Amino acid sequence: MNELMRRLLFLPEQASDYARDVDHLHFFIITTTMLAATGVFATAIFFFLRWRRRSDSDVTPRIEPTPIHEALFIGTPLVLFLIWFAIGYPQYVRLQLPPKDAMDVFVQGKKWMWKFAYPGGPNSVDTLRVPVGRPVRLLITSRDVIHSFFVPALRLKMDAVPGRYTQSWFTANKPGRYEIFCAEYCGMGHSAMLGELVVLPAAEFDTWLADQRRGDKAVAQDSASTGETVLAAGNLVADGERVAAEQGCLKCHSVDGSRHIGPTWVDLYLRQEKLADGRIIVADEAYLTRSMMDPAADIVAGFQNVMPTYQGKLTPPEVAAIVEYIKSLKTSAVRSGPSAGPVYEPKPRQP
Amino acid sequence: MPAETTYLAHHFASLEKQTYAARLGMWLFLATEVLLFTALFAGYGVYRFLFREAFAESSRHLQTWIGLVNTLILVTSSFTVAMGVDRAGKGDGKGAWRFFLVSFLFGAAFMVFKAIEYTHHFHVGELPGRFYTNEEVQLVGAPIFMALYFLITGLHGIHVLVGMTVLLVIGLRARAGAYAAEYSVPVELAGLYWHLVDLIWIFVFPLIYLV
Amino acid sequence: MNPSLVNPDVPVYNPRNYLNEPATGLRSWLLTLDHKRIGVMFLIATTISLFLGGVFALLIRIELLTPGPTIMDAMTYNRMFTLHGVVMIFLFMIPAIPSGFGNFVLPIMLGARDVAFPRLNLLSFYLYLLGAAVALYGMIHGGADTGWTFYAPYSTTTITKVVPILLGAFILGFSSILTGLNFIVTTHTMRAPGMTWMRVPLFIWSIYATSIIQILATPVLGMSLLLVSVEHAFGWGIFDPARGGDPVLFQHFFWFYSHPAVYIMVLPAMAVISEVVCTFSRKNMFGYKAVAYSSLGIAFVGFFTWGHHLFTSGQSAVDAGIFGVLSMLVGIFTAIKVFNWTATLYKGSISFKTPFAYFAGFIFFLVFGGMTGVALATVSLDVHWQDTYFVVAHFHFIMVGATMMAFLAALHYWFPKITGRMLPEGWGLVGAVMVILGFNFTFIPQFLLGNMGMPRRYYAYPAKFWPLNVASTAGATVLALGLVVVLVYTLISLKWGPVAGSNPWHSRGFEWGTPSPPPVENWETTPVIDRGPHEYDEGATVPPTVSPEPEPTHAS
Amino acid sequence: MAEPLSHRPEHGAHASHVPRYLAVWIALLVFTFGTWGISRFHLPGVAGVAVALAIAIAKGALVALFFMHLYDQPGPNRLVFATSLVFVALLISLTLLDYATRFPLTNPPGSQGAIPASDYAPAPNDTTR
Repeated sequence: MNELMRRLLFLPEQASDYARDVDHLHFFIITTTMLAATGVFATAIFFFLRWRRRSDSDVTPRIEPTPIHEALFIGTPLVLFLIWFAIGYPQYVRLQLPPKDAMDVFVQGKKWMWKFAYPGGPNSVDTLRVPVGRPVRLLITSRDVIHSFFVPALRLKMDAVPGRYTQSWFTANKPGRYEIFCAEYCGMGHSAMLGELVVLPAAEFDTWLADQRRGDKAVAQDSASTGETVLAAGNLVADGERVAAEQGCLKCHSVDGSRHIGPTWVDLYLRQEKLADGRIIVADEAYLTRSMMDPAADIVAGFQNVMPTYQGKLTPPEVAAIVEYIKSLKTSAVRSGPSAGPVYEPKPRQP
Repeated sequence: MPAETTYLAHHFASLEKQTYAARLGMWLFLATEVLLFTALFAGYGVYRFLFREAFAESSRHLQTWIGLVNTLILVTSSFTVAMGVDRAGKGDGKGAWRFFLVSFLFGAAFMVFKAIEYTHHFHVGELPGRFYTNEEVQLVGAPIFMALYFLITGLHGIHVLVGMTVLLVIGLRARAGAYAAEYSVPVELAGLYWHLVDLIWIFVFPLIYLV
Repeated sequence: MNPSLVNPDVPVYNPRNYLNEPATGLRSWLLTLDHKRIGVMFLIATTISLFLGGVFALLIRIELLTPGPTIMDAMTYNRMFTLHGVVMIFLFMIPAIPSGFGNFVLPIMLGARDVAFPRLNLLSFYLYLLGAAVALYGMIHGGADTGWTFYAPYSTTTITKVVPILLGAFILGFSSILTGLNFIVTTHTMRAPGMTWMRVPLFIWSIYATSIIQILATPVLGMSLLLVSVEHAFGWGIFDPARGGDPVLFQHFFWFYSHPAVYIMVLPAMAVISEVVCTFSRKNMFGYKAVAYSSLGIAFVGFFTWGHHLFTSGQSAVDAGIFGVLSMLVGIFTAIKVFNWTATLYKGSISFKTPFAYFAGFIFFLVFGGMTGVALATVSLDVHWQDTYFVVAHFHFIMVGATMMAFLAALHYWFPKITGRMLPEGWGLVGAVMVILGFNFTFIPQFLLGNMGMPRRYYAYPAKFWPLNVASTAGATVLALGLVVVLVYTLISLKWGPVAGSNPWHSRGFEWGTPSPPPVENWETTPVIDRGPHEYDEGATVPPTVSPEPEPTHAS
Repeated sequence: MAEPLSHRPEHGAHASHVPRYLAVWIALLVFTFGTWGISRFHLPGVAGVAVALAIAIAKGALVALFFMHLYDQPGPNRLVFATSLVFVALLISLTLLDYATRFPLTNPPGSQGAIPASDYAPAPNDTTR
């Protein structure tokens, strides 16, 4: 029954007990709504068929309601609505009160990506990994405007308000991959601000988390001894691609030549770029590096300054890897000149 | 009946109806004014709740004496306006003009004190939002207090200016004998507007200067 | 010419009417103080706005025809839905029925010669034009991309021209306040002799309730829009989280107006429907008092529910509970009306003319729009539905579904009174069927999209949402075609429609007692009301009597 | 058409208004000095606000009732004003209630009632902050 109704109503999977409970309320409401509406419409249609007009000067009896009618008209919907509320509100309160033993995950929305940070260090972009069967509390915030963290499969949504934390929690009960949307309108990339919730079996999650922590520690130790982090062995281009994906670069810079929030990376290396202030420069290694550290310095004409600085967030080897990756993105077709598109006048944001 | 023919608009059945309509319309308008300020007062309430210390501290740095003097000025001008309306109700247009002129001058004095106060704020950098540069109070919320301060007193100041204009125009018309004992509703409505300006200040004064 | 002596079976075009007196020049229209002319000008202006907003809507739907970019880029799309919302809400939905039809009909129904403050009425129209012009200026110079809700801090940091649009909405608010003020005073002071409060037509009860909301809520909106403008232009920090400001406070202010504003849009719709259902079933309203008081109830309780827009904003659970329960009460008042309208049909004499077709559509949309609204107020379900297409579909059911149906019903119902001519009945039904079906095909898929979890204001979407979006766009096309059909035959009928006569629907509503189109002064002599407005039983007299000697005392 | 003006009682009683105005004026002055004087004691906590607001309400009532003649206005005018005050109270109280009862971290950092954000802040090497 649950499954049938869920499919009838196009609802997504239920990845938590909470989602199933909310759906049951949904089914109850939709059933009562349909019954009530059918009742009203059937009555209206019956009246219409039974009492068609015969002449334009028909005289009709004067019918006034008795108190019993009005009591019924008020009482029936009131009782119904209050029952709905009595089921729904406690569910909402439940969502507001995370259990004490919940694992905290910090969620940060920014234009236009989700960042997740776990206690003890590890963090990720756009992919939230959680264990199955254990409560997870989300402390949600934002770096720029209001976003809204929305997982349809959990029937869970909470706004990310800049400068403060909101909270929500869930216990996923089914391993799997579920969509994360941004539900509060946040600008050009609103519909691209997607993420993924990966529910792992508890043991697998613990291993992953431990690996992440060890990796972080290793990196920290390395940098303590040499003053510089080293990347694991591998080819630089592949590393660059991985780092770019992790850091969310590909949210705004396409690698297929299409125009997005930022300039595409395809054929970017050694391209002549016209800047917003009229200068023309060549996108060499120095320019690419500078643009990661101080994005506001050279804004390509036709784009907004929306990119955050990666100063301190990317280690020098990572920067080198990204540059190598950009260099690798070449097409045979030669294209020069600035990327085309509408011009938005930039508005300086006061510090 | 001269009053009926002189003052009655064609679509009203009687002068009494017309007066009633004008009064009701004015009260409705005053209600919208009250709610216009309510948004600001609600903002004040919320931020005062959130930043109690910053608000108290910023408030202490305001010049309370100006607030006090301005309150006395407005209260007194309200009294003179009431007297003026009373004169007009007795058919004494000249008397109404004299009282309205006095109230107008009180209003002007109010604005002068306001100007002195604003000048001071500019000097010490007690300005809203990103313009806030006052060294003495460096608490989160102090710039918001100043933003609300300027919004509330600024909006109120605009109302004072509008009220002064209304008093002047209606007062001059009263002097010219435009109204009579039977029909002095415009004078009465001008008075109502001025009283509302006073009424709002009565709440602004303690909230901004005292607590 | 005593209206009670006019034989309703022989249609007569009133030669001395407001359309040709005192003059017919453009100047006489632009400077008119006649509520009927102002009402007609409002109708023309709002209809133009409706089609402008409709074009935006169609562009949005075409863009959403495919999952990726279709005909425009993300920035343009964001501007489109903002302008669609702003135009439809501030320029069409809020003024259309009250300022347009209300202005025309309300004083006639009351037996008055004009509204209480004709100059303010004209000022209201010019404020509307000014607000529209300022907003239009903003649209031409780039438009805003904030959504019509202008949520801070996005609205205070956007690079688009949001300030002219905010100011435009601010000015439009004052237009709406003046109209509301005028209607309240008119209803209080200018009722015809014998029209006690319990004989006031239900249309006026609802418009009166609307006016209360306009007066009390609009100033708060004006203030919050002004605060956003100040913040955007000068950075005063009221809603700026970097300076301790709280963006959620803006949402409180905004919805304190904008939730009651939903009732500004739907109460006039209910006003029209109450008239239509009585006329076309030739029955007295079942529970006149219940319907009248429930209008006031909606106006009052509508103010207590704004927090249900903030269930996922970080609002406290205590507030959420209070707002949730209070939101249920608004649902009750609406339910009372629906039941009473349906019960009115019982033992009536029902004639399925075009306005009645729209009444049928209205009831359908109101029931589903209302029930989904109450479902949204159950708090926990709202967490899933908030900011998804479910909400979009819900409020379009109420605002487009219910209000548009009522607007079209009013158009077909009062067109004979306004112009003295009839609209074609056959084409009217064709248009009604197209509009109602097209509307359902547009928005029922959107309910399902919302269930699936598709957030609103998405420029592109995952492929699994594709089929339902195609269905929705197809429905929107039918809806648009239906509206074009209505527009075409309305324009044709302005000149070539058959003469209507004073009372083509054989209604006993008071406004039908005066000739069509009405004379400048509405009534040759002040009518004296001796019965309720919706009475069709044996004892009731045919349209309002004009007794030879008007009683001297007015009701107050 | 024209009908005789029926004077309301207030018209006849015009003469008695001046002493009333005087009394109200003096009361307003006294209240103003009073609230200023009390404020110099810096009453603790909400007491200061409560006293100041109580006095302001008293003053406002005097102005509204006597200067603005709400005292002898017909019902609708009084109702209009009273209704607007109800909605003033409504907006302020329900909004404040939200801030007073919400999850403390959701209030702006640095504000009263909010738990200091550092207690909840992510670990230092977390790059999301």
